[in-house]
Amino acid sequence: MEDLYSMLMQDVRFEEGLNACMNCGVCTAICPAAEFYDYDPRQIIDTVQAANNTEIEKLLKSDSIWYCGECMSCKTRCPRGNAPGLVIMALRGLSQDLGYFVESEKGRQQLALKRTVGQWILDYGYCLYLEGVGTNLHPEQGPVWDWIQDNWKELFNKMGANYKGDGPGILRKIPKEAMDEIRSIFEETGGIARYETIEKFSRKKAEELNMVLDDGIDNEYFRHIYKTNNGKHTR
Amino acid sequence: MDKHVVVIGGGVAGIEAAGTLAEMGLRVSVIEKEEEAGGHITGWHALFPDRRPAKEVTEYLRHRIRHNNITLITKATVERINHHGHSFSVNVSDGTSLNADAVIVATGFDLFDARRKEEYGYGIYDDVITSADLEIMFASNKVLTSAGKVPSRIGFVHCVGSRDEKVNNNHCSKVCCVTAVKQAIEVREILPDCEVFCFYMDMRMFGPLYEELYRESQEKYNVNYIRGKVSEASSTINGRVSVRVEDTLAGRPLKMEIDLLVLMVGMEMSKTGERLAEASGLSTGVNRFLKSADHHYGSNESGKKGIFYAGTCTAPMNITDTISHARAAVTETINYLNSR
Amino acid sequence: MKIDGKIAIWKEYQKEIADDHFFYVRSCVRQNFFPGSETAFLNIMRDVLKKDVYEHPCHTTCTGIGYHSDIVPIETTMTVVARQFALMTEAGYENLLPSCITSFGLYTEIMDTWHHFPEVEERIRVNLRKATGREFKIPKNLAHASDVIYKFRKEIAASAKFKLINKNTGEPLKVVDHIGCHYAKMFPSKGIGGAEYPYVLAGMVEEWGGKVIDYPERRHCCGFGFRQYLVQANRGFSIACSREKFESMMPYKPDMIITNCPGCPMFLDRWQYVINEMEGKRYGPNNEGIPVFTYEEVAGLILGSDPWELGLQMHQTDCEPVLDKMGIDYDPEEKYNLKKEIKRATSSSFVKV
Amino acid sequence: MSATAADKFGFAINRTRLINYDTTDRKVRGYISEREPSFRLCFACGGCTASCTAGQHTTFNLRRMNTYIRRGEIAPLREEVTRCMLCGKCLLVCPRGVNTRNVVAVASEAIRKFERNEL
Repeated sequence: MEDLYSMLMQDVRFEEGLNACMNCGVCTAICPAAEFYDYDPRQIIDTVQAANNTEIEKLLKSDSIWYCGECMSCKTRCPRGNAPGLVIMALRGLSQDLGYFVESEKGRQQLALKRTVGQWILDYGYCLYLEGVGTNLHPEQGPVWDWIQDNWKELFNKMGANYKGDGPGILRKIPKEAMDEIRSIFEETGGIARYETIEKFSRKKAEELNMVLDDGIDNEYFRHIYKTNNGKHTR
Repeated sequence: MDKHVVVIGGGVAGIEAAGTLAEMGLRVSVIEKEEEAGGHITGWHALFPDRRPAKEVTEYLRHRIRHNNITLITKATVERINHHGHSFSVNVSDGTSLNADAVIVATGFDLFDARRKEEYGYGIYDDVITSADLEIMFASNKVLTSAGKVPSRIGFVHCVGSRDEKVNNNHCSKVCCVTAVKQAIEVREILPDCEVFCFYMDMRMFGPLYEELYRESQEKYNVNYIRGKVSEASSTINGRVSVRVEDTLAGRPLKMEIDLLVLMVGMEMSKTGERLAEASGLSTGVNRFLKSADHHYGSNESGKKGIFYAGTCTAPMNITDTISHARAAVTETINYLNSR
Repeated sequence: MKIDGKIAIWKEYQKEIADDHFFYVRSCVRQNFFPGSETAFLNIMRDVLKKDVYEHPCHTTCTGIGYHSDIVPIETTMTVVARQFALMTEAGYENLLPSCITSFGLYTEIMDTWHHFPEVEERIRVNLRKATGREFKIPKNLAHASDVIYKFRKEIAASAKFKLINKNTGEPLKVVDHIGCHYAKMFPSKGIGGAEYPYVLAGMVEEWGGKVIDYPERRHCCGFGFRQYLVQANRGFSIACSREKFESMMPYKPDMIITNCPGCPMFLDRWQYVINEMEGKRYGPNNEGIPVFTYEEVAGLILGSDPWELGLQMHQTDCEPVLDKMGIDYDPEEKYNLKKEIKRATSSSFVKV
Repeated sequence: MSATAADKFGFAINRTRLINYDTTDRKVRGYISEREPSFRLCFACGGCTASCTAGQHTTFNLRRMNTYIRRGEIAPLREEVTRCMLCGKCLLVCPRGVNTRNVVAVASEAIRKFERNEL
């Protein structure tokens, strides 16, 4: 078996986030995910610090590492200077690199994030993009959002935006040279590799589940991972 | 023996060291920063583990320091210890200087300033108090909320300012656990209808009769123990204090409202001791307490000939150990003076 | 409650905020959901406070939401951030002014990491050089846009046309301040007032006439949680967090909520709508919600800006109850009227001519 | 919540895992504490759980069960008590001399009474 603990040690966030834990529970007490999911950051840290690769592998394949909302409330309070949130980020990174993320319902959702936020970053230079966030995928945005999307041109103009325009301003079109630089950074630093890894393992999983996964977000597998909740994640 | 020893600090350790030296015929000067000698114990109502009145011990100490060989200088601190061949001079804050054949440092501890744990709201939320504040309430035999109401639920937060790198104190203050148990029992005696909770990480019942006291608190007084470090306190609309903790034994977060939240403040190196150490070249350890020459068999030795340590300037201690440590410091001092 | 205790803590946490010459980087969420807020901010900075704020057309997202959704590796995020620094350096600026709290937190975290692990900074410099040929200097001053408004809150109050006061009763409006988690929870010393009693918004509210409410769930997250909102299956978590806050603040009868993070106002606004749809529950009086504002919107309102130019019609929870209490004269007919000729709102109605 | 609302938005609001001590009911605890006072002596060492045969084959955890009793968490307690086989092995190891076996027996009785509103 691979030495997963050593692999985690390569991540600077792991080094920053994990000192000796004394199981005081101050992180779990304040953690929103511990309140609304069957989740306990204290136990995650306890498992990880035992440096048992079998247990770490189980963790990397489980839903447990995907509940954290990365609010970092845990970092404020820990009396030993740990940051379970940072450790979670290191675990999630490794789970994706090794393809373990597709083994859990919550982990599989990484493809949905990659194909929305991830794609918008490379296509537009923004993490969110007006046209991508429709009430079909986001019914909670409510009637006001339908009105905004129907009238975005006039409305954003009124708000002083520069939607798709040249030069500075709100939701401007970011020049091609700049977008090329972003892509080049992603290529140089492993961003594209991460995207490709997510794609590769997701396609394999879709095949295994006998689900259709073609490009974009209008397909069976995407809808499945985006909407499925087995109801066992909370009490 | 016609020698003069300067004892820096007039708390439990300083008084015991001075009294022992005086009885042996040495001349002693005790320098105390407060108006009166006695130390932190003077503000305490009752002591663990037998819950005897603190007055009995303060009475003993008062008696101990009244000796013809002892000169007590109050409202003064020592700024620096200077070494001159076989003797010392110490600079006192009042501008004077005292010569000495040996020096015993007994600068004691400071109680942790609970305001530094901001998330508990001491100094902000009216019904968040410290263990020292509660002793004062015990002395008047009245435990009431800030609004004058009889509390129906009291919580004790262990390890406030101890075992916490966020406030630069990694050490355990040792005595807070058993103090919480003692205070929990006292609350239950004064207010039999009041529910009492201790929020702890570990119950460190290290001394004789401590574990028995802990057991008694469960068996006889129905004190509740919840294993988890309190994460935060906040004020509720009805003036209570809401606390959040993980009940680590259930593996779930827990929230409850409390009428009076007591913070078990720990011991840390005293500011005056820290300044003295720095000015006099005495080395300090990881938690800023004075570093002894040897942890096992030289805990009274400073590493500088003729300067000795007594009591909580070296580490948190209970009264029993402080008194023993002070007597041991005297033994070391006498050995040193004899061998010189 | 003893306010002295809080004041003592607020004094402890005062950070340095540059006085002028800012390099502004926009927020993905704010641009999409609260465009009027960024416009109002720049107008206040440039027209009211007469500050030099520069925006580079080539700056991009910091990738923060992607980073915290764990699809963008830390190495990539650090290099994108280094590129923003490079644009700032090239433009001759030293004071970085992010509009977004996630960005602010990320910049703070990265600068801290580089401080503790200089070899990481070196590696990122090489990455950036290889990918773009750019070089950068680390910002001399990093302040969130809300820090700057806090710094100049008195100047804004001096030009104010309205106050956070109920004109009918003369009472201060009761305001819930909600601080974005990444503002100070990771690095308490980088936030005005620290992590436990943040003062950045409270200071504005007090200066502008309102009264801040301290309620039990005050410190807690709105529930965004990145992937916990972005993926539909997880939204039950996100809304549960907001609901807990609403339940906790409701007994205090707040008039409004003010926020400094771009995402929080959107969630606190939309989840009220959804909770009402699901459970038929509203948290304000008269079957209304609790209006939620960005701090830029609040600053704009007190300076006399038109509510519909600020974009208050883009909220799902109606803001009119607060406008009425403050005595702001607005045209209800204009709320959703976009037909008439609109001039680009580069300067808005509060600007003194 | 109506099913249609959840359908419309595609999710249901998560329930809390928080133990809210102000709303849980501790009548069961009072009943046990009175009839088997040794129950109060548990200091959660976990010796019982370590020695438990039932715990090797099910999720039964006597140490945690005691915590549920103390906090007034009836729902998980109800499940826990059914898993104990009342073999009494835990009695041999308890360093505080808690009559663990009887705690379970009294707990079952208390729950029955609680459900019939007899506590």
